[in-house]
Amino acid sequence: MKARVIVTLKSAVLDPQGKAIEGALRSLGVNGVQSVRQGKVFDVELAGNDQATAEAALKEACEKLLANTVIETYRIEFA
Amino acid sequence: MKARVIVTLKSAVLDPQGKAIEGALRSLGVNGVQSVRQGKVFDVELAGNDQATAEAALKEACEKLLANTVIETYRIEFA
Amino acid sequence: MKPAVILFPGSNRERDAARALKLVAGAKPNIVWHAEHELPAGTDLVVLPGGFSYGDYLRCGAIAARANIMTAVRAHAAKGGLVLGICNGFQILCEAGLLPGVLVRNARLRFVCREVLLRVERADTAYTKAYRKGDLIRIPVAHGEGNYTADDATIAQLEHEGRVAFRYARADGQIDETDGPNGSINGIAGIYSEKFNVLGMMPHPEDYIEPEIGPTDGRGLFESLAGALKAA
Amino acid sequence: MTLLPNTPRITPELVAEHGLKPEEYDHFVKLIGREPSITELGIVSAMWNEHCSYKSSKAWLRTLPTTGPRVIQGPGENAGVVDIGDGQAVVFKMESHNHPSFIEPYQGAGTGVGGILRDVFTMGARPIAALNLLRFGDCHNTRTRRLLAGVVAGIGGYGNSFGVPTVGGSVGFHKRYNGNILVNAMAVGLANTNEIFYAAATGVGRAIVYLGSKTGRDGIHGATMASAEFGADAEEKRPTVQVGDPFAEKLLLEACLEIMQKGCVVAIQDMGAAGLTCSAVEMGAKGDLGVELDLDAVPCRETGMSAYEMMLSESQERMLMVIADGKEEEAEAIFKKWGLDFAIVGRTTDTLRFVVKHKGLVEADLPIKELGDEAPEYRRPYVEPAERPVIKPEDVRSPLSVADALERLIASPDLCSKRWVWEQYDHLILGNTVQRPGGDAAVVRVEDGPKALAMTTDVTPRYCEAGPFEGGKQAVAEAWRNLTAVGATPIAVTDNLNFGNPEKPEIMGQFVACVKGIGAACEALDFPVVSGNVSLYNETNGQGILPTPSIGGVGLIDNLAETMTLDFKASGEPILLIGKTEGWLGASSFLATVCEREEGAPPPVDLVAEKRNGDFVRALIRDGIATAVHDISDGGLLVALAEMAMAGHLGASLEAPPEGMDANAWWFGEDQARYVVTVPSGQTAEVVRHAQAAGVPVAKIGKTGGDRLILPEDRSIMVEALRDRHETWLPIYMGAS
Ligand SMILES: Nc1ncnc2c1ncn2[C@@H]1O[C@H](COP(=O)(O)OP(=O)(O)O)[C@@H](O)[C@H]1O
Ligand SMILES: [Mg+2]
Repeated sequence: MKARVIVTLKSAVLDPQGKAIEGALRSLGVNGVQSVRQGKVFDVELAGNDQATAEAALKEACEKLLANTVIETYRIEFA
Repeated sequence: MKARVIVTLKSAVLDPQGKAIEGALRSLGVNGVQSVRQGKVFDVELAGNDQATAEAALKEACEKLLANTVIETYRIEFA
Repeated sequence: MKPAVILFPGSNRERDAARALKLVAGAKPNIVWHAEHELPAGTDLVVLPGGFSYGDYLRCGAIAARANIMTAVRAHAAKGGLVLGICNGFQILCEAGLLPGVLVRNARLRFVCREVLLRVERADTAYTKAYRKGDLIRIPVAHGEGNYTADDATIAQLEHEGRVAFRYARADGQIDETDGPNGSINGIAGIYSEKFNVLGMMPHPEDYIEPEIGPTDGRGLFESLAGALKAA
Repeated sequence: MTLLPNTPRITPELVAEHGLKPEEYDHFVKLIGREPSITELGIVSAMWNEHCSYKSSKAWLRTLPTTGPRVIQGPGENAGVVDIGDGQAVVFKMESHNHPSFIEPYQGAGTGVGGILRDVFTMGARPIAALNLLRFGDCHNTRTRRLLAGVVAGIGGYGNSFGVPTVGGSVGFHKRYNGNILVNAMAVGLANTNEIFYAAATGVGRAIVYLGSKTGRDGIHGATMASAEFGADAEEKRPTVQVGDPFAEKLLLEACLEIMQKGCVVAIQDMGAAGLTCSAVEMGAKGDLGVELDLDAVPCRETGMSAYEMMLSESQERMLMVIADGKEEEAEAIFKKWGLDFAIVGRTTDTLRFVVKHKGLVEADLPIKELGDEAPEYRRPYVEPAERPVIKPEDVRSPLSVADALERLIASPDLCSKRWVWEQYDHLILGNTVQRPGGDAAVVRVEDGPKALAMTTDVTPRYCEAGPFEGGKQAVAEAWRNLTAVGATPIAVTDNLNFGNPEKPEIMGQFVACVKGIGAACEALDFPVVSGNVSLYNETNGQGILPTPSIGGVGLIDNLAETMTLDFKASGEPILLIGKTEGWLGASSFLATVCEREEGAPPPVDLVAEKRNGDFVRALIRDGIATAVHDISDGGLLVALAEMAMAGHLGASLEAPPEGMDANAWWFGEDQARYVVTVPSGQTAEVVRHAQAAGVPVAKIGKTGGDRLILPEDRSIMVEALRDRHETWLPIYMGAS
């Protein structure tokens, strides 16, 4: 089964990349963009069909590796 | 208004990061993960309330900056 | 002294580190493969060298921090053993939880390779006895993600406990926060663990050791280690 | 095994899509005696396209001097090999990745670096340095900033992660590159002379092994794209860009060097353009052997790949090897340890056929030698480039004073400091970088010394456009001069010939004249060409780039204590000008940047004077007399002096031009074969005597000291203010929105 993990910076953490993109969009003349925060997405393919098992595995993956909880938070989504 | 842009590598394009993460999860003993592809997510705050205008601005942002459509595809989502 | 330099896939300054240990400290370092479970018997210094372990994929140092050998490195550190992480090694130490905080993208969003001035914050540790407190030393940096950050409480604690090892400084000795190479909080270039046995630093002292090549201010760090481990 | 069914049928459209001319296709059909399969068509299109076959350039490349007492391997292998004594050799080559970098600057430039590094370590050498030569469009062009940012980040991203210091290069701008930027990457490696590895397979029945990353559908038709003129349909060709994996390449390097050292390797070839096809054919053809591939064994990262796709994939970080008998297991264990794929995908045969099998079918069965030997070769028609008039100093009216002109030049896109670029490259890793970017040539220590290698990349496209023959000579002479200025003996060059569409006689004329110029200079300067690359069809909508034959030069320093830098060292030292100054302003930087005129014949290069003057300067360095040396190139004498002052944070007072010499011509003329040298005071007379004895023109033109450049008939300029202008142009440009 397929799942998506989204890892984003905690809101208190500075995001210079997002800031740079804001600036670049402005100078490219893209209108209306007020702020941008950049994060990561992981599209994961898992064995089996049980959502609970998959969710447990992904939670473990996030805690152990995919997110650095010092600065990041994560969310797990199923299609 | 808030929107989320997700930029992922086209499926035929090599994703060295995803490959490295797969390997790491396997050796950490996380079960059931078969494949991982990494992408980027941009959480964007936009002026105004008109979804069509916002979508047009984001589309422009993607084409001009956020994605290189040579190797990436993008998706725009509204909450 | 009996150093072990850990080799992860993608490490690339392991030779530089081993050369510095040999030339300055007269040591014969063991190169230890990441998949090993044990450090060579008698290891008294572990060096995590610079480079791009696992290509810096996911986050710098994240995957290497979970390698087999890191369990042994953790045990070594817990016993008070010396662990030096340079550049990618510093990132690995943070990811492994052996040092607090995290290194994020340089404020200017670009990789930077240049010489910086470092202010030596204390000269009473195993790594810095050959320097004097307040010395300004010339050392190169070469990294894309050396911007040290942590929550306010952690920073306050580091400062309170005197655990900042080096700061980026200007020629007048003042901290260089705006013009520094990466935007680190308080100009932090390197920090110690609580017991001062673990040091993580972004700059590369191992590349400034030979007069034929350039400045030699990096020697002090390896001389200090040689002294500390001979005395022990 | 069944012979392949002929689907789809080969139509003229399909042939054209593969970039083959009808007569080329007919020749191929005659060669094999039947209609080819689609896989065979793919194979021959890859082998016979411009990029792999050099069909337009081969005849001219053969005219270059390629041998010499030090040359172990000239052109024809993955990289050139030159003896540097003590059983050691330097291995180097330069290659372009122009088109991919225009489309996807980060990945395009990165994979360019990856490709050239692979060429070097395929020969058994450990890469010790990388360089590059970059050309971008006009700085006012809307795309230039992002292309520059992306290319530089891509070069750094790959080289830094791989772990090779990027120690030098060249960056320039011109509107003629608006639609076609140039990304030429050079790699330099070190090997033992008795452990060089080649592509030629030996022995029948030996295992052919596939190593490295898995095969995907990357860059299929990439090789064709690299030779196809850009049109409005560039979008369509887009998906042919590959993503690089420097991490995998680093592992590949370590694994390859390890199995080479263990004696496992009989022959080795990297998979570059047209991947498996070119590498397998080359291994067999060079070794006079047939090759049989079984594609079922090829590690793939995507499902359902056809034979055609596998044969043409340009996935990066892959190698092909012939393994020594009985060493398969040992080699496999080493590759597995590094986490890389290892698969036996074929055997050498005695049939001289190139046979490709897939899922029980023979997808290709071709005569292997003919794939290379029978590739078309053209003597394309060309016209001699028109001569441009010589511009005399009195024909040049400057809108600026000498001091103002210097300030303008030093902060112009071409002459400003490129620190913003090279600080993004790790130039210190490996701990052997003696001279960093910013000087005349990079100097890299060889292992623990005392030997060192000097390296540089050069070309002045302005001159090549104005006079291709002199321009070709000048590119070589400038590289030779840069190596000389750091105290090295120039030993060999690699080149990268970037031109427009060779089917146009004017472009072909530029190409021919440049190659002749390069050949003449290499001959005269004992500077053989040992490797290189040709990039043609650099045109968009009919507009070609400036002719740009990049030269990568390598020099040897016996003792690194005898190297020299360009910065003024001490106050009160006499400044000497070596070489003759006529005041040549035609095609100069001054004329282009200050007077906004791109006109006139380029400065002639007197190769005899070049050698004599350079040998004299090198001797001054070796004898420990010179205290600073800088060659004079773009911008002329005053720019050279300013660069020495800025590097040394030390001023100078300068004497007036000689009687009767026009001031602009004196200060900004670009006469060749010249250097600025400082010597300790008191040594001037001695040096002048020696110079005169050697027939080398020399003149004392000033003295170092103070914090400003004091010009005789103009205001003086603070060195630090000049430095500020010089250093800030590029960062401001790149930071500006
Ligand atoms: N301009 C040139 N001058 C000298 N040698 C050249 C030139 N262009 C190509 N060569 C040589 O031709 C051979 C094939 O080059 P190329 O196709 O670029 O190699 P690869 O397949 O390794 O990329 C190499 O040996 C190269 O050194
Ligand atoms: Mg090659």
